[in-house]
Amino acid sequence: MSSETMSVVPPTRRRFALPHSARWPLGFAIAALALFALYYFVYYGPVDPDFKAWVQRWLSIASMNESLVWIMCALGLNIVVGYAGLLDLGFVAFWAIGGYTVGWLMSAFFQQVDINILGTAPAGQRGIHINFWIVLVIAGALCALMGVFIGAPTLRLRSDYLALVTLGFGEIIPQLFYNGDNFLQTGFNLTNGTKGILPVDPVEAAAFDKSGVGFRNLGVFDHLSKYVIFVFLVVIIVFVSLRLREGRLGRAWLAIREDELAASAMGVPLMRTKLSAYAVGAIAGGFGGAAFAIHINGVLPDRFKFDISIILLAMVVLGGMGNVWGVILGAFAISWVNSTGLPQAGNAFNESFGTNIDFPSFNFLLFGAVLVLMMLFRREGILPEARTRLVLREPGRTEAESLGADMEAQAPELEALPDVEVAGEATTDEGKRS
Amino acid sequence: MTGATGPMLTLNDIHVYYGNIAAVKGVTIDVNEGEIVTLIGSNGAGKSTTLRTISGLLKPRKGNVTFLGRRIDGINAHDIVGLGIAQSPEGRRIFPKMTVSENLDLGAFLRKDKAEIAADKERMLELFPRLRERIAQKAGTMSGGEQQMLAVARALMARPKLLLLDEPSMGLAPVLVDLIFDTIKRIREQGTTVLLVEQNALAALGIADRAYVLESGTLKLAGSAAELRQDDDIVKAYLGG
Amino acid sequence: SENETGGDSGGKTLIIGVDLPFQGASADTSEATYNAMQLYLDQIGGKAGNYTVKLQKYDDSTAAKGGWDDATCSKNATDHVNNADEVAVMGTYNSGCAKLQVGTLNQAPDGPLLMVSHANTNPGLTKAWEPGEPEKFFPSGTRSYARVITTDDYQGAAAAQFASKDLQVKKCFVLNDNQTYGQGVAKAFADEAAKQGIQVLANEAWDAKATNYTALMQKIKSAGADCVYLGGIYDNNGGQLVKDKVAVLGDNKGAVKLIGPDGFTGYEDFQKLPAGEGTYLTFAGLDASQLKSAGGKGSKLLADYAAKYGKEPASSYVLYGVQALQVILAAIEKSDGTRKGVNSQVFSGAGISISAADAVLGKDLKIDPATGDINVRDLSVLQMTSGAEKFVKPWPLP
Amino acid sequence: MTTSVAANPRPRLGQQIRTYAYWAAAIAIIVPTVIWLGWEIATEPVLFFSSAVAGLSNGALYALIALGYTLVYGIIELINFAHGDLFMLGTLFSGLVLVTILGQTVTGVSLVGWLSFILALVAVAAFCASINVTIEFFAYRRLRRAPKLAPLITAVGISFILQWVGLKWNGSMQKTGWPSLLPQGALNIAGVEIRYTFFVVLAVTIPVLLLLTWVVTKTRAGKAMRATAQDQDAARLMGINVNRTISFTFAVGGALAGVAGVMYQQTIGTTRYDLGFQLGLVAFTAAVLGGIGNLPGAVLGGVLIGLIQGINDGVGLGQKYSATVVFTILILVMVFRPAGLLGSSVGEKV
Amino acid sequence: MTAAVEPTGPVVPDAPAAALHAEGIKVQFGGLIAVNGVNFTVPNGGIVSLIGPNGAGKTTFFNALTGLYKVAAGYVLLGGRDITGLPPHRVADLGLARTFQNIRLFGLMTAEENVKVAMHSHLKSGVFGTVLRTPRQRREEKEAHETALELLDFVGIGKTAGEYARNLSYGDQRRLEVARALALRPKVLLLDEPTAGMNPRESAQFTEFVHRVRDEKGLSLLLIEHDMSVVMRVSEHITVLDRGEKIAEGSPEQIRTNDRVIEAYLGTAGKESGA
Ligand SMILES: Nc1ncnc2c1ncn2[C@@H]1O[C@H](COP(=O)(O)OP(=O)(O)OP(=O)(O)O)[C@@H](O)[C@H]1O
Ligand SMILES: Nc1ncnc2c1ncn2[C@@H]1O[C@H](COP(=O)(O)OP(=O)(O)OP(=O)(O)O)[C@@H](O)[C@H]1O
Ligand SMILES: CC(C)C[C@H](N)C(=O)O
Ligand SMILES: [Mg+2]
Ligand SMILES: [Mg+2]
Repeated sequence: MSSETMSVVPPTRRRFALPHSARWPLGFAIAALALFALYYFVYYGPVDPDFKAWVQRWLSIASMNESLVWIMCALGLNIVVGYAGLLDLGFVAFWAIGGYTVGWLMSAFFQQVDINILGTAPAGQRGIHINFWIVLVIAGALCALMGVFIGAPTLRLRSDYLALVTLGFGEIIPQLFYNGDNFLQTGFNLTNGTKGILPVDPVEAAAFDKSGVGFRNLGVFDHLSKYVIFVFLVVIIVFVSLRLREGRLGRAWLAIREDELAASAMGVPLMRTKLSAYAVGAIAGGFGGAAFAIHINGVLPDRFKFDISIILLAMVVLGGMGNVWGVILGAFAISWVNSTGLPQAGNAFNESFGTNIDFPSFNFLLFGAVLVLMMLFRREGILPEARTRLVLREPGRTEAESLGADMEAQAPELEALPDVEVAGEATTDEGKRS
Repeated sequence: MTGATGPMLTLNDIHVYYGNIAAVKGVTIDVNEGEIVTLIGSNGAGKSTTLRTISGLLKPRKGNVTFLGRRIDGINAHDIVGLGIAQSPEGRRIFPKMTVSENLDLGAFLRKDKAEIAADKERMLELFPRLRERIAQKAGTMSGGEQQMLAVARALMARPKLLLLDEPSMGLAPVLVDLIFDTIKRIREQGTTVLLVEQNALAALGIADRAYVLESGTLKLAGSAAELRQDDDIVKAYLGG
Repeated sequence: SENETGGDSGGKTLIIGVDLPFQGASADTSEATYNAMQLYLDQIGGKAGNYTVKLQKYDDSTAAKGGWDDATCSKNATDHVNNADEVAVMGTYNSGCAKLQVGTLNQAPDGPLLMVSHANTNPGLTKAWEPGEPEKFFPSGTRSYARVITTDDYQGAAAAQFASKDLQVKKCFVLNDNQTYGQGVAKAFADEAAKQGIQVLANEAWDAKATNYTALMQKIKSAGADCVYLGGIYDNNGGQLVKDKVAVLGDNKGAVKLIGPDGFTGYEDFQKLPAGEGTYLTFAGLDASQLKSAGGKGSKLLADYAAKYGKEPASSYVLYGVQALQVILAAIEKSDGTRKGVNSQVFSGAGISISAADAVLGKDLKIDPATGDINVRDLSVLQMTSGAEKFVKPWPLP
Repeated sequence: MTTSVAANPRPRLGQQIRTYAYWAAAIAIIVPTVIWLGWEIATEPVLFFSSAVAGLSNGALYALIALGYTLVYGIIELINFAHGDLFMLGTLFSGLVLVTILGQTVTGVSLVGWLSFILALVAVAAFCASINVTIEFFAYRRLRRAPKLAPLITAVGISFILQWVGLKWNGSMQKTGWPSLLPQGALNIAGVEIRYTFFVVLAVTIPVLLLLTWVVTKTRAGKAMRATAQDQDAARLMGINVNRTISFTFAVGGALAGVAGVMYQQTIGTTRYDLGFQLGLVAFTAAVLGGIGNLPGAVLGGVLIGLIQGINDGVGLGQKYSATVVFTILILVMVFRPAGLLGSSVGEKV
Repeated sequence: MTAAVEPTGPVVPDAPAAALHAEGIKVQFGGLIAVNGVNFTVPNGGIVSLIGPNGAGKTTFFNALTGLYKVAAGYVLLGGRDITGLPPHRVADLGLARTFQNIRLFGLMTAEENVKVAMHSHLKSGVFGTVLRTPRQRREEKEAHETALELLDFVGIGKTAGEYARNLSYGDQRRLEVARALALRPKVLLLDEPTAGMNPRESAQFTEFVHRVRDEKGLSLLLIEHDMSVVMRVSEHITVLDRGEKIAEGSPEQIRTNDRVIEAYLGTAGKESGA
C-alpha cells in the first residue's frame, strides 16, 4: 500500500467495514458465542461463586434456553403475520403439536408398542423411541401438514375472520391434547391428559462439559449442550426466513399482504401461497415445540394456552414485524422479562426495601402497558423493517383512495402535536432506501 | 350576490404537509360569492390537498383560511360543514355499505327541514335518473361512474353556500360530463358558489369565472378563465394542445 | 456446586426449600404452613444437630392461574437443584406439582435432593399406580421422595365405604377436576364404591373454566344419582360447582349427598359458602380438632400459632407441614450435611422414626425406607356444619 | 349475429367436484347431527330439554356481551378484545355496588331488592361506559388512522391491563357467594326446570336488543354511527362529529358490558379476573356466528352458542369439550357461510 | 340478445383464432343482469375499445373475463383455449393481464418488486431452491431483475425502480400498473380507464404509448375508456355496451356517427369535446 492511500482515511476504513447485510447476522453470531463462553466458564471454569450466582439469577441458562424456544416460535409466527400478513391467533397449536410429537415418539408412553429407531431409551423399555433428530424432522413435517389442514378451509376468509378461526383452532387443538387421555370419549389414551407425557428420552448430541466436547445422551442438567442445539435450530429458522423473503415466494407473500385481489390477478395463486406461509411458519413452530419438549423433558398440555399465541404476537410486533432480527430481540426481551426480569427485579426490590410486593402479578400490567404504549408511540417495533414501519405508520394514498378507507391523512389532532420523532425517522428512512 | 364585503373564502399563504412532505407550499386563493372558480394543475400539484384543507380534513401548518369573515382553519371538519361548505371528494368516498338513498340522506345530515330534504332528494334523482334506478342498491357495488354521480348529488344535498368539487367528471361518460358541467352552472345561478378542481381543464375553464393554476404545491398563475384559455403555456401544459 | 465442603460442617447453614402454592385459593393454607414451620424452627433454635437450618420459600403457583402451575413447578425443581445449600425440599402441596419435580430433584448432579411432602396423597409417587410409577420418578435408581400423609387409594376407599355404610348411598356420580390428584382420588373412590355395591354412574371431568355447571347437574339429576363425589381441589371453580349442585339437585343434607376429599378441606372460602353446608369431606390424616384434643406437641404448637397470628390455621395440613419438617430435620441431624447424605438417612438403614412424644402428630412415626411412605394411616370424615369443618368420625383402615 | 347460440357456461370438472364435495360435506355433517339430536330427544327428553334450557340461560348472557362486541366492531371494525374484561369489571363493580355499598347480604326478592337491582344496572352501566370512553379517548382515538393491526394489538394490551385491575381488585381466586336479589327457584314444565332468573335476563336482553336496533337503524346518531363505520373522512364531510360518534359507540358498548356484568353477577354469581377474557372469546364467536356487526345476529349467535354448549354438556361430548364443539361449529359456519348466519356479504367491487 | 344489434364493423369470422373471444357472456348480481349475452372478440394484435354509459357493465365484463366474477352463461376463449371459470391467477398465467379502474399496486413494495410479483408464474424455483440458493435460482432471479428493469424502462419509469409504489405520482402509478401487467407476458392486455385522472396532455401521450406496447410487445389490447379523444385515436375497433348489452360495434368512424351511441353515450356535446 502506497503512502498516498494511507493518508486518505475513507478507503482504509472501508476495508474494515462490513456489508450492511452482514451486520446483524454477525452480531447474532457473536452474541450466541459470547453467551456460550460465558456459560461454559460459569459452569466449568474457575469463577467467583458470587458471579456465578449473579449469572444464575439474572441470565440463567435454563431461562435462556426457554427464550430460544420462544424465539423459534416467534420467528415462525413472523413468517405468517409479518411476511404474509395473515393474522394468526392460534399459533400455539403448532407449538403443541411439535411438543407432542416428541412426547409420542420419544417416550415410554405408548406401552402398546415397542419401536426403536436409533432411540436413546434405556434397553428394555417399551414405547416408541426414535432419535431426536429424526423426530425433529417429523415434528416439522407434521406441523406443516397441520398448517395446511388448518389453512385450507380458512384462508379464503377475510383477515378478521381468519384471526378468529385460527383462534378457534388454537383453542381446539390444545383442548384435544388436554382431554386426550380419553380422546373424544373413545377411551383411547392419546396424550395422557393433563398429566402430560414425561419424561422423554434424552437427546443424543454433542455434549459440552468439564471434559470438553463429547457425543452422548444429554441429561436433564445438560443445559449448555441444549443451548447449542437450540441456537442451531434458531439459526436454521433465521436462515430460511431470510432466504425465502428474498425470493419468489417472499415477494408473493408481500404482494398478498398488500393486495390480495391484485396479487391473484397478477398470477399469484392465493391459496397455495398462503398455505405455504402457514406451512413454513408451522414448521418453525414445530421445531420450537420439539425443542421445548426436550427443554422441560416432557410435554404438559397446560402450557398451550391462548395467551401463548398472544404473547407470540406481541413478540413479533414488539420486535418489528417482518424483521427476523427485530423479532429475535422482541421475543428475547419479553420472555426474559417474564421468566427472569420481573420476578428477580421484584425480589431485589422487596429485599432492599423490605416490601412484599408480588411483582410477577404485575406482568399483566406491564405486558398490557407495553403493548398499548408501543402501539401509540412506536408502532413499528424496536427494530422495524423499513417497510413495516410504513405499514404501521401511515397507510398509503392509493389504499385510501381505492378502498375508501379512512386513512388518508394524518389525524388533525395528531398534526397539532409537535412530533419531532416522526420527522427524524422519516428522513432516515429515506436515507436507507436510497 | 348579497352585498357581502370581501371574498367569501380566502386562503392566505397556506402550507400543508403529509407527515413530512409538503404538498401545498404557500397558496393564496380568493373565492367570491356567486363565482365559479376552478383550480387546475397536473397530477400531484396539490389541488385535492387544498380542498381537503378548506374542508378541515387537513390543517395547514402555516397560513389561514377564512370563510365569510371567520377563520376556519383548525375548526373541526364537521363544524365547517355546518358553516355551509360541502365537498364532493376525490375518489368519491361514498358510503359503500349503505344504499344510494341512505347516502343521499347523509348528505343532508345537518339539515333539519324534512320536507325540503325530501324535495331536494327528488330533484337529485331527477337529475341523475340512474340513481333512481339504483336507489336501494348498496352504493359500493355500483359502477365507478354511478358512484361519481352519487358523490356529487350527495354534496348537493347539503345545500351548501360553497360547494367544493374534486374532479366531478372523472370516470363519467361524455353525456354525463356535459350534464355535470350544466349542473354546476345551474346551481351557481341558484346562488351557490363553486370551487372546482378538474383535470378536464378545457371544460372547467369553459364554465368558470376565474381560475388558479397550481404547480407542485405553489400557485403558478391566476386570472380570469377566459384569459387562461388563451394562454399558450396553459394550453400546452394542460389542455393537450 | 462441585466443590462442596464435606468435612468441617460445624455451624454450616443448610437450606430447606418450602415449595407451596402461595397464591390463589390455597394461599392462606400455604402461608400458615410456612409460618407454623418457621415458628417451630424458631422454637427449637433453628438448628438440626450441628447445622443451622433456614427455610426458603418457593412459590409454585402464579397469580394468573390462581393455583399451582406446571411451568412454575418445573422451574422450581431446577431452582432447588441450583441452590447449592439446599439439602431438602418440604412440599409440595399438590401431587401434580410433586410429580413434575421429583424426577428432576432425583437427578441432581450431587446426589438426589430429598423431598418430603405433607399433603401429596396421590399414590403414584411412592407406589405402583399408573404405568411406570413410581420408578419413573427416580431415574437415578435411588428413591428421594417421602411423605407424612396417607394416600388416596385409602382415602378414596374410605369415602366410598362411608358413603355406602353410613350414608346408604346407592347411585353415585363421580366428578374429577382432570388433574393428577383429582383423577386419582376419584378413581379410587369409584373403584371401591363399585365394590361396595354402589352404582357408579360416571366418572367424568368437570371443566374448571366453565361459567357454570347447570347442564352438568341436570345430567346428574336425570341419571338419578343420590350422591355426587367431587374428586379434585376447591381451587378449580369448586365454589360454582357446589352452588350449582345445590341449585339443581337440592340441599347437601337432602336426597343427593355431596362428598369431597381433602382437596375441599381447609378453604375458608368454601367454609363461608352457604351452599357448602352439609358436604361430607374426608381428610387423609387427623384433622386439627383431633390433634388438638389429643394434646401434646401438636396442640401446643397450634396454641402458640394462635397466640402469634391471632387465630388458628384453617387447614389441618398446617400441622402436617410441621411434621414433614420434623422428618427433614431428623434426617439432616443424622447426615453429613450433603444432599446425598440427607437423602440416604431417609432411604437407607432403618430410615427415620420419630417418637410420639416428639412428633407433632402425637404418634410414633416411621418412614418406610423402601418407599418413603409413612406407617400411620389415619383417615377422618368431616362435615361442613354452620360454616366450619366438623369432625364426624375417624374411618378405620385395614 | 350469425351464431347466436345461447351458450351455457360449461362447468369444469374440478369445479363440479368441488361443488359436490361441498354439499356432500354439508350433508355428512348435518344429517348425523340431526339424527343424533332426534335420538336424544326421543330417548331422554327431560335431560335434553333441561340441558338446552340451562344452555339457553347462559346464551342469553352471552348475547348481552356479544351485543357490545358487535356494536363496537360494527362501527370501527375493531375486535375489541377488552370488551370481555370490561364485562368482568362490571361483575365486580356490581358486587361492590350491591353488597358493599347498598349492603345487600341475603338472597331473596323484595321491593328494595328490585330497586337496588335497577340502581345497580344504571350505576354499573355508567361505570363501564365511562371506562370504555376513557380507554377510547386515550388509546384508540390516537389510532384512528392506523391500520387495523394496531388497534387490535392495543385492544389486547388493554385487555391485559383490565385483567390486571381485576386481579388486584379481586385476587386470583374465583369470587363467589354473592347474594342474589332476583327470584330464585325454577318453573317446572314436565320435569324441565326453567330458572326464574332466565326470564329476568330475557326481560333485559330483548328490550336492549330492540332499543339498540332502533338506535342504530332509525336515529340520527345511528346513521352517524354507520357512516362513521364506513368512511370516517367522508362522514366528517357530511358534518358528522366522528369523535363524538365513536365515543358514543364506546359508551353504549361499555354500558352493555356493564348491564351484562350485573346480570351475570346476579344470576351466576362467580367471577374471576380472567372470566371476561374467556367469555369475551365466546361472545366474539357468537357475534361472528350471527354475522358480525349485525345486532340481532349477535343475540342469535349468543343464544345458539349457549344452547350448543348446554346440549353438549348434557348429552354430548361433555363439558370438557365445550370449547372444541363451539369452535368447530364456528369454523364450519365460517367455511360454509362466511358472512355468519344473519350477515350478508358485500363482495368487493373492483 | 336483441335483434337490434347490427354487426357494423369487420366481424372477426374465425373467432377461436382470435386473441380473445367471449361468447354469450352473462353476469348476474341477484336479480340484476349486469352483462347480458355479450359476444366479443379481440383479434390478434388488435387494439379494441369497450365504451358505454356508466353502469353499462364494462368493468363487470372485464371482471368476468379475468375470472374475478363468475359468469352465469357464456364462455371465454383465450387464444382458442377455454378459460371460463378459472381462478384469476390461472387466467393471468394463461396470458390475460389487466389493470384496475382504481389503481391497485402493492404500495409497500418497490416498483421493481411490483413487476417481479407478476413474474411469479414464470419463475420456477421453489422453497428449497430459494433457501439453498441454487445456481438456477440465482440465474432466474438475475433474469427477473433484468426483465423488470427493462419493463420499467419501457413504460418510462426506469428511474423509480427502487421507490415504493405508493410514493409514485398518480401518472407513474398508472404506468407501473401497465409494466406489472406486461410482466405476465400476456397475450391480451386489458386496461380499465387508464387515463382517468390524467390531464389531456398526458392522455394524448398515452395514445402513443398504447401503440408502442402493441407493436413492441406483440400483444392485443382491450381498453375501457371514457375519454373520447383517446378512444377515437387509439382504437381499431370499438364495441359499445349499454345496460349490459352490446348496442353497437365498428370502427371509430362508424361509432362516432352511430345514432344510438350518440344518444346513449356521447351526447351532442360529446362530439365536440371528443374531437
Ligand atoms: N395521504 C397522503 N400521504 C402522503 N402524501 C400525499 C397524500 N396525499 C397526497 N399526497 C401527496 O401530496 C401531493 C399533492 O397531492 P394532491 O392529491 O393534493 O394532488 P392533486 O393536485 O389533487 O393531484 P391529482 O390530480 O392526482 O388528484 C402529491 O405529491 C401527493 O403524492
Ligand atoms: N357486486 C355488484 N352487486 C350488484 N350490482 C353490481 C355489482 N357490481 C356491479 N353492479 C352493477 O352492475 C352494473 C355494471 O357495473 P360496471 O361497474 O360493470 O359498470 P361500468 O360499465 O364499468 O361503468 P363505469 O363506466 O361507470 O365504470 C352497474 O349498474 C352496477 O351498479
Ligand atoms: C391438599 C390437597 C388439596 C392436595 C392433594 N392431597 C394432592 O395430593 O394434590
Ligand atoms: Mg386530486
Ligand atoms: Mg367501470
